[in-house]
Amino acid sequence: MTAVKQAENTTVTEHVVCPFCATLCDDLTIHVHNNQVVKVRNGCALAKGVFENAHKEWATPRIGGKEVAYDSAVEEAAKLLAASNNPLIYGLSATDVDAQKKCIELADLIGANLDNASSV
Amino acid sequence: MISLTLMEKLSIPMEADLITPDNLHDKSNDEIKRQTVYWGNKKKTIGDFFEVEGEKSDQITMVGDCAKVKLIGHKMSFGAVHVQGDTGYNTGSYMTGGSITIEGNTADYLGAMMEGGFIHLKGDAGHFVGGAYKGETVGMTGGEIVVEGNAGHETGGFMRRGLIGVGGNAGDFTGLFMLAGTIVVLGRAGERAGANMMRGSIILMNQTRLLPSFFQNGVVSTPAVDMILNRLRTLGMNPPLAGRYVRHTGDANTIARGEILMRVGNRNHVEV
Amino acid sequence: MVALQLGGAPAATLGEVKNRADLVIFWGSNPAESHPRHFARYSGAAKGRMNPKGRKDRYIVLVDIRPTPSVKYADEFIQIKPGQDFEVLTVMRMLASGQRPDADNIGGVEVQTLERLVQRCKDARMGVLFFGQGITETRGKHQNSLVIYQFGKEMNRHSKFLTLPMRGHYNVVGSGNTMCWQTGYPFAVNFGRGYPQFNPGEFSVVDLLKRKEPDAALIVAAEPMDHLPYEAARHLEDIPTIVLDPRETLTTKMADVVIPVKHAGVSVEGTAYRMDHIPIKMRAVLDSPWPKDDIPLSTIIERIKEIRKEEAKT
Amino acid sequence: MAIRIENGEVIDPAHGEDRVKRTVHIKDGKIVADAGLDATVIDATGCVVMAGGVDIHTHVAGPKVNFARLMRPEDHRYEHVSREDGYERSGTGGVAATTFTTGYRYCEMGYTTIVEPAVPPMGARHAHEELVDIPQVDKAIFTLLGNSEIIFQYLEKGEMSKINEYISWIMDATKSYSVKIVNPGGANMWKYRADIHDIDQKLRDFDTTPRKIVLAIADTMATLGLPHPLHLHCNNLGVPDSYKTAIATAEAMEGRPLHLTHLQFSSYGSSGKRKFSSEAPRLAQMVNDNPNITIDVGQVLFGKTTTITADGPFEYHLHKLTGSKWYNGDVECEDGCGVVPYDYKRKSFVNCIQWAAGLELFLLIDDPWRVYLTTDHPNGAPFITYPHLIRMLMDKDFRREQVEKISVEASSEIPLKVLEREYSLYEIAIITRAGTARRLGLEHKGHLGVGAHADVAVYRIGANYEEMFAKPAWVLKDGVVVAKEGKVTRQVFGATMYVHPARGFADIEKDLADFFESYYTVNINNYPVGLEYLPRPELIPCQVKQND
Repeated sequence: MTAVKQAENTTVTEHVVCPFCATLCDDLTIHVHNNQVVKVRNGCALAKGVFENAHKEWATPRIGGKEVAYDSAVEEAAKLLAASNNPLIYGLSATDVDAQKKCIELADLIGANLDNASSV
Repeated sequence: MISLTLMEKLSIPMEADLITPDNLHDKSNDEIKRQTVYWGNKKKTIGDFFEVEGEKSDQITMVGDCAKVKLIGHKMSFGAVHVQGDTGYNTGSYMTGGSITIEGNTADYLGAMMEGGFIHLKGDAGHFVGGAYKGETVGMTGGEIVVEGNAGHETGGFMRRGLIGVGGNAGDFTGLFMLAGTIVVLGRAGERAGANMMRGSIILMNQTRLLPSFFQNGVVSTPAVDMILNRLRTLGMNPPLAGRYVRHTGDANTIARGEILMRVGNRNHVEV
Repeated sequence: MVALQLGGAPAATLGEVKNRADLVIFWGSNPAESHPRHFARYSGAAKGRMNPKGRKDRYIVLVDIRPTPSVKYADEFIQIKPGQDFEVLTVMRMLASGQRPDADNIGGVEVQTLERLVQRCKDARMGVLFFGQGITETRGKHQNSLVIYQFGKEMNRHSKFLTLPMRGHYNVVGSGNTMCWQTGYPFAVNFGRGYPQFNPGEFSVVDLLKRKEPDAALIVAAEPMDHLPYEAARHLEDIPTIVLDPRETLTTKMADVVIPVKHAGVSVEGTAYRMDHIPIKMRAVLDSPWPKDDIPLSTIIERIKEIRKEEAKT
Repeated sequence: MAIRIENGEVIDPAHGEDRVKRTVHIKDGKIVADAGLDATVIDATGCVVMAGGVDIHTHVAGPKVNFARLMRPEDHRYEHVSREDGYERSGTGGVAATTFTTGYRYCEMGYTTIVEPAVPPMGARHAHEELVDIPQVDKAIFTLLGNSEIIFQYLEKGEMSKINEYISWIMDATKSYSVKIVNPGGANMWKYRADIHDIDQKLRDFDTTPRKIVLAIADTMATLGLPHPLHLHCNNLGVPDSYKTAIATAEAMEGRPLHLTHLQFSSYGSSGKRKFSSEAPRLAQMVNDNPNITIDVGQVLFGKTTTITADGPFEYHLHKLTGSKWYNGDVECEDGCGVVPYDYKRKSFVNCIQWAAGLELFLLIDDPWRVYLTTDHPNGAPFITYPHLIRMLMDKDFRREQVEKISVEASSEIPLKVLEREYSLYEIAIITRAGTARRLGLEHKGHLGVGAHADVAVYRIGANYEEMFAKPAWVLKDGVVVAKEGKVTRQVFGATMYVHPARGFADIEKDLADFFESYYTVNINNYPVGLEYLPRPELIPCQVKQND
């Protein structure tokens, strides 16, 4: 185990991989208190930005700007994509391989255009 | 003549590679209407989008703004396609014979991987005229393309045989990786013409900055150039005749048997 | 990517740079600001098998159109005129094969300087050329990457020489790899005919949006409203747009549907590919109330299959 | 779910059955003695019934295969698998096909197990991510260790127990099935743009030789009891007189079990006018004389392909020779790889010799249990050409027609011309499934005895053997019909097989920590591949000899 509980509501995780740039440094130590990152060791300024701000501005499920139940947002997404004649799926560069695989499967299913940041 | 009239302007593009004389010449209008096209992610028919009129023929006329209709004349080997408007991507790609005339503009990859035949574009072309698809190392291997307007980047990239004439300006990298064949630009060519070219000729009517891997190699005035320009004249262009050209050979980073001929003075040149 | 498809490249994992490289060139790349630890971990000061003294065992050259904060890490800075990378590299290829151009100065650089640089490349035990957005996003684009790969391949006649792109987003290499093994192509794919077709320009995001062709969009872990040219991104305002993202962004703010997800590498584990194609499993340090993004994506896939079945019945 | 395959002629060489008319009973994914009366019946009249094919060497996943896909979009443009044709997932073909397409195509030829034989340890995670996306077949990877600097360090000091411990650790850390060596020491030397030319040549950074590397790893594999023995790609591959290196390597083994892979690429001499000849007869003799050795052929077939190998220096050589695209990918501390497109031409003297040499190996090695059918996909040819190759082995008139099409100059020099042997269906079953399964140590595969996995291919005896093997009438995976008449009817996912050898030979924890800190760029704690990367893991036991 690399995550060690130190005190109440505090964990320290070693060998953390930084999801900011493609250098993918994998030697960070992250201190978390009350589900907020309070200390980043070995990380550069960009890494600190990612982890220390990670608890801020979480997105919420919404349709047309109004907050909705999670399942409703997913259902609406499915309906919109099912009705599309020429959908675009874009992104993939800032998530993991499992999500990327699912994006491709979805694009295959609905005959979409699929692109990532390589083309930009 | 077969007449296809686009009923409504499209915003979602359509792949219509079956619109060729090869495929339509022996079909009745009803059969033509049933031919498959791909519109966005849907499988549709020609009849869903076009009014089909006329009788069996190897001549096809397309009426309307076909800017979102891709692959017109794809792999065609005979007959004629006349488009009274714009066309979309990949027009005349892999074509081996016959002719395509486009009154308007077209998108990228006009005549890409073309093997033979003639394409006459009255308006502007996109990038990769007579070019190679990504990863391919041989592009156009025969035929003739005339672009009366401007052409984009990499015109005649990887070209191995044939003739491309551009009446207006051309973008950067004209004749990129050219293996042989001839490209003529009557307007101005962009930068880096002939990058990595091995053989072949690029004839430019106006001065442009060449790569340092091209070396000036005398002034020529050859019947061969006049023959090419005469040929363009018969294809409907208006090149200046009888001129002298500064000859540059390169690209020095390949076998360097290519030449870029730049016309001395620019009298008679077509200002675009 | 397109350049790689045209000719391949001499590459290696970053540990090879750490262990053996004695000449490192950064071209159009500013690692001090864009990849701050690259220098310490792999390329500049890293100690390795043949570089026990780290920084002292390497000669570092920076090539750019203006001095950047990375200059202070370099032994030599070569400033070239904007948009002249292709010309300069073309001349370096010539010099490598013993040819000289007619000019003495190319793209703002003395040919003598380039000659010295080429000689250093030839004499290196292992030379590495890292190139960044400063060259891949200026005039010539993928042709600039291509000429770098060509130079690198030709340099292998004389020395061990590697050419490696400095990639930006942490898993952009993963997205290229995953798309490649499932579709054969690393980006710009269209499935409209029931199978993958590839054509950058025709099927790449900026061009599609500029031409206003998509009629719905799903954005997964990206910020098009911030990163794409506005003339492209604004089409997203006109069509139904769905965004999967852990956080509020400019894109979620304009989206029609927002589906929050866990933040890969922060609140959930997952595989990511480093710029040298090495996959690493990311760890999780925070909790999040939302599911991992493949879960809503799977639900969407299942729902669409059901909708299709219902449609087929009627 | 129960199935009875009735009225077919069973060919099961593991049990000596050659076209025996009997019913094959299947229940719950296994071959059983009696499937019961309510079993679904498949009427295999006019068909032969075999176990599913087992490919011992095919490059289908991992970093270098994906580079081959990446580098050649033109290879995918003209062949695809479409959802319109009923496939669950689309894909593109050509020689380096996409993952789903690869699975479908193997299945459609009656293959149910495939082995990706060359994954550098750092690429194991990538390879497993791809294997998850290859449907229809069981699969496994071999880990490349022939250029491991950790092993070289221990070799210098003669610390065999630490090598045992390291290999045991790395097998677990990569979730792989066996060890592959490619050009031992050569990829390491390639990091200086050099190569190895002799099995007793010393490396530059390490005081060791290919001979020592190969022997140490072979001994470790025996100690760990890995189910498949050392899988070796020899030094000097692909060049004139490569056969001498192959023979020297085989002799160096002194009776230890050895699998020489794609031996065809090592079977060249330097005689004749063009200083390039087939020495396949000598190598066949060597195999005939040494019962410890098995080989797969790596047959070359004419046409365009992409060569993919961990042999970095060889690929550079090929790039210089052809001027083609070239990708090189050295892997820190471990290995390297190269990718170069190649076009085998009937007009090329050298290509014709290569083509003939492979067939000569097939026809001159007496014991079919020790020669296996491969094209070293895609190096010699893509795997979809197997039915054509089978026909050449089974039909000497067809083979003669092919010989007549090759370069006249080459055809006058090849021993192949006078070979009359024809493979029987029984022998084909050995070289494509029974033999490979046995050599891989897969007790539950490659046969139709009770207890075997119900991976079955039913081939309709047809006009010619190529058509017969291209489109089996039925294919069953784990007792479920997954393809009919050469077309996938159902998408399923197979297992990933791996081993978990014993540990405790030595304490190397600190050594590894130090080594990773000094020479790797990946944190050792983030290096091992966990079982979560294998959604359907199948642990194959190691057979440790008690008397060792």
